[in-house]
Amino acid sequence: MQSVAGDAVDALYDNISGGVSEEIKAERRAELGLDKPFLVQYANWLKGLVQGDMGISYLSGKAVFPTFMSKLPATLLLMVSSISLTVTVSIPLGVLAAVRQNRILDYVVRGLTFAGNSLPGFFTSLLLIYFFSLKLRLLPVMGGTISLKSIILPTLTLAIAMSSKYIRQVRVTVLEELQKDYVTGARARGVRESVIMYANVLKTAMLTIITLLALSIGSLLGGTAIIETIFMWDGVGKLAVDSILMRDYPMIQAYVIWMALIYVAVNLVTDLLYHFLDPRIRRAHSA
Amino acid sequence: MGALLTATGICKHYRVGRERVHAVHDVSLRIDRGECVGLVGESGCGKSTVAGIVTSLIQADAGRVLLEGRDISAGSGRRRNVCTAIQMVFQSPADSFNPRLTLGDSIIEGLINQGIAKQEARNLTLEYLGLCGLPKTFADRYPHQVSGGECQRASIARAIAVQPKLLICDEATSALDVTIQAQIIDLIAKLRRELSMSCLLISHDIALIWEICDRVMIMCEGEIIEDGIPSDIISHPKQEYTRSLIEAAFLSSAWGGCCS
Amino acid sequence: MSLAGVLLVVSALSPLLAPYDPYVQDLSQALQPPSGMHWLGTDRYGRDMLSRVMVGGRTTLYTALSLVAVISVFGTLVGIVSGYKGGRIDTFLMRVSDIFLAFPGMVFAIAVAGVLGGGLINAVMALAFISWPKYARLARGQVLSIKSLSYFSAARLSGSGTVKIIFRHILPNITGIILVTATLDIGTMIMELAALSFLGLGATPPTPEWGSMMSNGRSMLQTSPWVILAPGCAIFISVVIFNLLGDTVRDVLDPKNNQ
Amino acid sequence: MSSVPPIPLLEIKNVEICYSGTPVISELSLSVRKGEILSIVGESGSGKSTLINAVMGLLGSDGHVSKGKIFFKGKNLLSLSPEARRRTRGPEMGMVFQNHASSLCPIRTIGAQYYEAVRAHRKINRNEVEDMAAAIFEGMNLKDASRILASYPFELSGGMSQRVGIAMAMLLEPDLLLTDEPTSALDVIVKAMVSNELKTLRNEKETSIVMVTHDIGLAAIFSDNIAVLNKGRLVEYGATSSIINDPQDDYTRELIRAVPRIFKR
Amino acid sequence: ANVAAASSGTGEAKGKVFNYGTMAYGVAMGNVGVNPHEGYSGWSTIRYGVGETLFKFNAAMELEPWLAKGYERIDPYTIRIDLRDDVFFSNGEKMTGESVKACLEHLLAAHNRAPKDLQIKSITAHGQSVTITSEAKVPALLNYLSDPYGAIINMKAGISEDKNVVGTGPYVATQISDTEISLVANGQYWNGTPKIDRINIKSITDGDTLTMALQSGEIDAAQGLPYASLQLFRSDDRYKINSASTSRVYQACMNYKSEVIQDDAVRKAIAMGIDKEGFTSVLLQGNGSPTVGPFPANFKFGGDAVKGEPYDIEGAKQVLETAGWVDSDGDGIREKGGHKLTIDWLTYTSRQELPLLAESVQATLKLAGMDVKVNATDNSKDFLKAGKWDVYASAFVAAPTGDPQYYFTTHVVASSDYNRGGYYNDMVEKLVESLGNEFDPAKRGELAVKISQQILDDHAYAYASHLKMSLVMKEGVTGFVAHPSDYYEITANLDKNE
Ligand SMILES: Nc1ncnc2c1ncn2[C@@H]1O[C@H](COP(=O)(O)OP(=O)(O)OP(=O)(O)O)[C@@H](O)[C@H]1O
Ligand SMILES: Nc1ncnc2c1ncn2[C@@H]1O[C@H](COP(=O)(O)OP(=O)(O)OP(=O)(O)O)[C@@H](O)[C@H]1O
Ligand SMILES: [Mg+2]
Ligand SMILES: [Mg+2]
Ligand code: NI
Repeated sequence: MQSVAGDAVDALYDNISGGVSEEIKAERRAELGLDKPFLVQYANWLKGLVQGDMGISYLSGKAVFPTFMSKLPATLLLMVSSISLTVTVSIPLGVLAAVRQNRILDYVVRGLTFAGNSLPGFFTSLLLIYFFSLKLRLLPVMGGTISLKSIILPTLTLAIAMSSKYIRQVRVTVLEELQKDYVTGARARGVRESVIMYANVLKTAMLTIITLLALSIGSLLGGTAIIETIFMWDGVGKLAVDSILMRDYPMIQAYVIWMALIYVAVNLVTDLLYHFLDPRIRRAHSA
Repeated sequence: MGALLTATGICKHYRVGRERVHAVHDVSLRIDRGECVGLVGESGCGKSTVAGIVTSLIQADAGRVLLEGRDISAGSGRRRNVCTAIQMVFQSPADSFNPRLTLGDSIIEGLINQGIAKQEARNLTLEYLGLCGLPKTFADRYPHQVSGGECQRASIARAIAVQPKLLICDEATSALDVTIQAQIIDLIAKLRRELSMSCLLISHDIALIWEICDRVMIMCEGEIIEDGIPSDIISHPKQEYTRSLIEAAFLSSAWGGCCS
Repeated sequence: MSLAGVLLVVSALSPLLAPYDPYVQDLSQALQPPSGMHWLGTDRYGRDMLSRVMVGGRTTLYTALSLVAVISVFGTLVGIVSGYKGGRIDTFLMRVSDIFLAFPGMVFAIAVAGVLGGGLINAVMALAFISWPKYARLARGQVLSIKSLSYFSAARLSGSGTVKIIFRHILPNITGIILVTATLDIGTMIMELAALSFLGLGATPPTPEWGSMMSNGRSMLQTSPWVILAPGCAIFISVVIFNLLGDTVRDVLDPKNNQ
Repeated sequence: MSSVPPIPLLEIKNVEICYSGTPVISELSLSVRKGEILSIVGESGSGKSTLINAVMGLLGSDGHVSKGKIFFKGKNLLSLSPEARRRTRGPEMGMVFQNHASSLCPIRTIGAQYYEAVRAHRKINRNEVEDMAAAIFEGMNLKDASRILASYPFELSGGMSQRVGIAMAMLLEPDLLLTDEPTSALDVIVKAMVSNELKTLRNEKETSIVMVTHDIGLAAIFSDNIAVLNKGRLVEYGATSSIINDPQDDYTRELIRAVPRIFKR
Repeated sequence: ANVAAASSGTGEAKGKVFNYGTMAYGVAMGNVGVNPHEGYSGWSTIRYGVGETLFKFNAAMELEPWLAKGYERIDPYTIRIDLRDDVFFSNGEKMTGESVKACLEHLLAAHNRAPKDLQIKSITAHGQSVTITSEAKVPALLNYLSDPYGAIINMKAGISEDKNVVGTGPYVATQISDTEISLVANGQYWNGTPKIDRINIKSITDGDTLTMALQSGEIDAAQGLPYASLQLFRSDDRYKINSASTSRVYQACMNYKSEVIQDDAVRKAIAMGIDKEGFTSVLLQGNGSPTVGPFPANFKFGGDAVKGEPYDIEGAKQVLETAGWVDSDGDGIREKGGHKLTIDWLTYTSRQELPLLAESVQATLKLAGMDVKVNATDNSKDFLKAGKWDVYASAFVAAPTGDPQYYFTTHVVASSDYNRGGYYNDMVEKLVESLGNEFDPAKRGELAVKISQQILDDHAYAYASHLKMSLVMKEGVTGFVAHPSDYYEITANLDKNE
């Protein structure tokens, strides 16, 4: 990656006021080891990594790992809150839209999801801030300090985008499932529609939805970046954007590695969950 | 008559919860060309599983299946050899049709795979549907639009349309009333004569098996416990299970008989 | 269906239909609100928004469409093959897709742009690289459950080869969810392209493109809202149209619904 | 079965049922008393399943009852609200599907679905349900109840899932049990056991049973009345003995003639 | 740091609180913390009123004493600076010659730019004065000392873990993070009484968030608002705006290594094709001033002191026509010798104004028959290195210390770091050299004009405009003034009444 773009020293010194002589830059590069050939830099970095040292941020001069770790909880918090909101909103709404297929409620819900799906994150957040903070004066614009109030807007922003996807996905999967014979079977046994829906249909539909949800955790990890920047949410997303713009490679690498780790972990959990939920697959494997 | 199909030492286990189910346990069987073999046994004794293994749709835990001397066991990578040489009528006909295809399209598919031209394949499809007692219009229906028996007949039509060397019927006539059942049995008998097609009939209808099979195999708890010509088995059942089966069959036919 | 057609045709013909040259600046006319002369107002360079939105549709729609088409087709096929074949092929393909998925999109896009340079094509490629596995995963899950159904066995018995089974028996039964995902993705991709052009990796100025028009105009939401609302509405309308199209196609494909 | 209650439990009056506009059942009237067993026989495709699905109110999106009335316990089912209808299913009428295997949710265990179905109508704990199920299984020659309850539908053989379906309907002890070819996948021994179980249910709980079957032999020994359907019409309807011994319709005669063909050779 | 700890606990809810949102603080700006001896953190020290320098700039960017009383230049290499007698650090200690010496010595030892700028050989302290001896002639020594890194801090109190220091300013930092600084009033401030009790500096890097935070009242003042938002506040009398022209200039550097650009006519035509008026008034929405040369009008050697090409498309056409660039195939783009007149205009996006300039120029030059291909990318460095460009547009603070020499030594001398186009002119080289030996400000100004004029005559650079920097605040805020140097923001005068 490092061979790719300009280096951090350039980026930093050009960002600020005037400019800095190449001499000073060279010195700083030497300090950071950026003057060495790319492969040497890379080898050094790998060596550090093996020893559990992810290097030092070019930008702040602080060790990458603790910096990253100190920001991770904020992002995870935001992720968890937005995913929970998404799940709690989209499953009932998706089911409702499916049950009321082609009736007013369905159209309304679908219309909303279209809107949610065609709003860029930054725009949603602007609208939310505009209404909740400027017009209604209910919530703070910024999430500088983590509190119940400050997490609402960023969570909403992320959840709106995600829910509008999931509502549609849930709706379709549920519609598909509702046509299966076992639904008729359960009806014949007099099982309540809600039980049919939640214990049978949703459980089956969940298989698909969980796949999607796990996938979106990946994109959510990246997607929080813009939102974090807008709401001044001090998490890894914002850190990543800053680092990318400033070519702070140790930071970016740490970010990539960690995201990959988290992602792999999430995937693993999904696979297990999938196994757990779908007996057809579970039993097939253990036979 | 040479052997069309031989299976040796096939085994299949499933795990349900913590228990191990021996669905099929060390079963060997042989079907000759033109022969009609019946497979009878209590429900859950492993008949469908044997059928699945023979058609290599289920991968056996052990054992080999040879079709005309070639290994076609699932997992041997040779499944395509079987192609349409073995056909099966599934026990649950409704599930065996792709819900997004019309019955006609599902049937045509096998014919086209044999290299038959489209138009001709369509004609054949209609013809076989007719032979199974279904009007032409059924070719354009979807599986959910037909009755259980109609679906089963379509399933039979699909199996015989490609003129397989071996036809496996897993309860192929269970959803049919006697008149149509008779029609189907006649059809199969005719195909056997004309194409020297072999048959493996899985059925609970002992009367039917006795009527048309050259040989009967009795299965019990995953094993074949008896194998012989029907009349022998009826008159000299070797196993306790066989005996009770035959008695029950007599009894039920007696009910029918007493009323007429 | 026809709406989508109209949309595509209009954007294809937009250079002929647009009332003004979308590239001509007139700083004295900058940021004019919508009027009889400029139906959607003008942007900060004094260019006619209507013309830019129309011409921008061509770039945006065709890029997003082809992008989604490519990733959904490719991803779905990979997923089907993976689920169908199972075993080692499955493991291999899924690990490969994991690798792509685990890449944070932005980093990857910047890397691609660094190697190949900026520009729309490269941005699209970068997006394609990281988006296809989604479809692969989705398709694989669906295939696994279809595999347990007996019509799948029946199809194998009828002697159909892998390809035929995939196209006739598996694909039609999973198109519903794939199609919905894909139509949803059209909107998403427009958004992602916007994010990339914001970083200078997408469409190059002055080429009009909805996403970048939106992100460039975002600070004017309160002062000159039309600058952001015009492309925003365009995106909304196309998202709606394509989603409806997706739903329609799905319903048409479903035999239980087409009575 | 000699006492005749004043109102029949189920009364079907001049019903016409259409799929997408084409009638498949027309001008059909039937009634079932409390404790009566009615067999419906008829050619494949003659509308048997359609009829009992209509009684259950599960015709699907294509089909609907276009004419006539269906009374259950004096109420016209066709004019009930969906929720009221749901309440009748289960404790009041139960059903065994022709397509038994797919009428169960593929990813939940049999046990869970049993519990759920019983739970929908009365308060009961899971062990009780399983014990009840095990008792019924016993009578149907389903060994190893715990294994079956822990199984998923796809893990059962055809005959097993059919019995599981029957047991599920019986578990709810409905007043009216509609069964669509309940014994098609069963061997003779089991078939006898199952029909005995059904009979016991009728004798003990006065359950009315409507059974669709192709097995006229079974119908003959099992039912009080027989209805013969042909091409959507009721061609014969009456007490079992009179129909079996003195069939009026050609089709019926043919059916009966086909039965005792066993051991011809 | 000790003081900080002591005062942070008290007065939580009491007193006036001022919330300030700024784009200019943060890791990406390299100015986290208030330790002036590290990178650009000195800007934060000065801006947020924690520390002060010996001299400061006035509105005309001329030096005035601040912590110093005055100075005396003893010879070209030696200067004596007299310090005020009434200045105390926020921990109560008095500022003396010794403490200034300690601070500057630490600066020289720790900072990366200072030693090279100042070229100090030795420092001696006597009572309330320090004497500085340089290694070379450094005419701009005092200017450099007025750079934020020259903020005087108490070295005895040291520099804390979180980059906090003890300075002489009206406010004391209590808490410092990457995104926020909390300040409390310095009760012992020497130059008046701070009127606000607590100040929170918040880094807000998103323009819209900043705008809305100001609108919602979460902050009292904002720095770095997008232009569109400025418009919003300008028309709202609940807010007021204070602006100052800075020396940040938008310039276009011509690449002499490129064949088309070597053509004088092309460079001239480009210079004539920049609509500076339109760019500043419309695209920057008035937040800048069109310029001819590199220095703004508030400098003696800036503004009208030099002459350049006016915006004149017809003239540009003429120039190109005469030089043989004609549009022979009628596609609106001129050709010569079979080559189309295509210009690769390289720029970057991290300065929001640059893409605007690029698009504006693209449109105007099209009128003159030039095809401008804009490459606005954050990877501009790579393209620069690869030489794949004709014109490179960038933003640059031309005179951060009020002195012209800096711009010339960084941009026009053949060996300079930012002379990316490889511009070379013998006369310019000589003039810049003499600038290095000249101490008289007036004469330095004259030299600066000459050099600038020569650059313009050669069309080596074209200048579009200087940026105005604006502070937007609630109506009740007083004493909050934008400064051309961009150094001074929070002072003891800052007050707010609601
Ligand atoms: N959804 C549908 N759309 C159109 N026609 C249908 C539909 N479902 C069933 N039919 C037709 O209605 C008729 C009656 O079907 P029904 O399922 O009631 O037959 P059945 O008597 O149960 O037959 P079997 O014994 O074969 O199950 C059949 O001819 C069938 O093709
Ligand atoms: N996929 C599976 N997973 C676990 N157990 C299975 C599976 N398929 C079948 N079995 C078990 O294997 C045994 C044999 O089943 P099989 O379907 O072969 O029976 P069958 O002889 O066809 O019975 P029937 O006449 O009832 O159809 C049964 O006990 C069944 O529960
Ligand atoms: Mg079976
Ligand atoms: Mg039926
Ligand atoms: Ni075994």
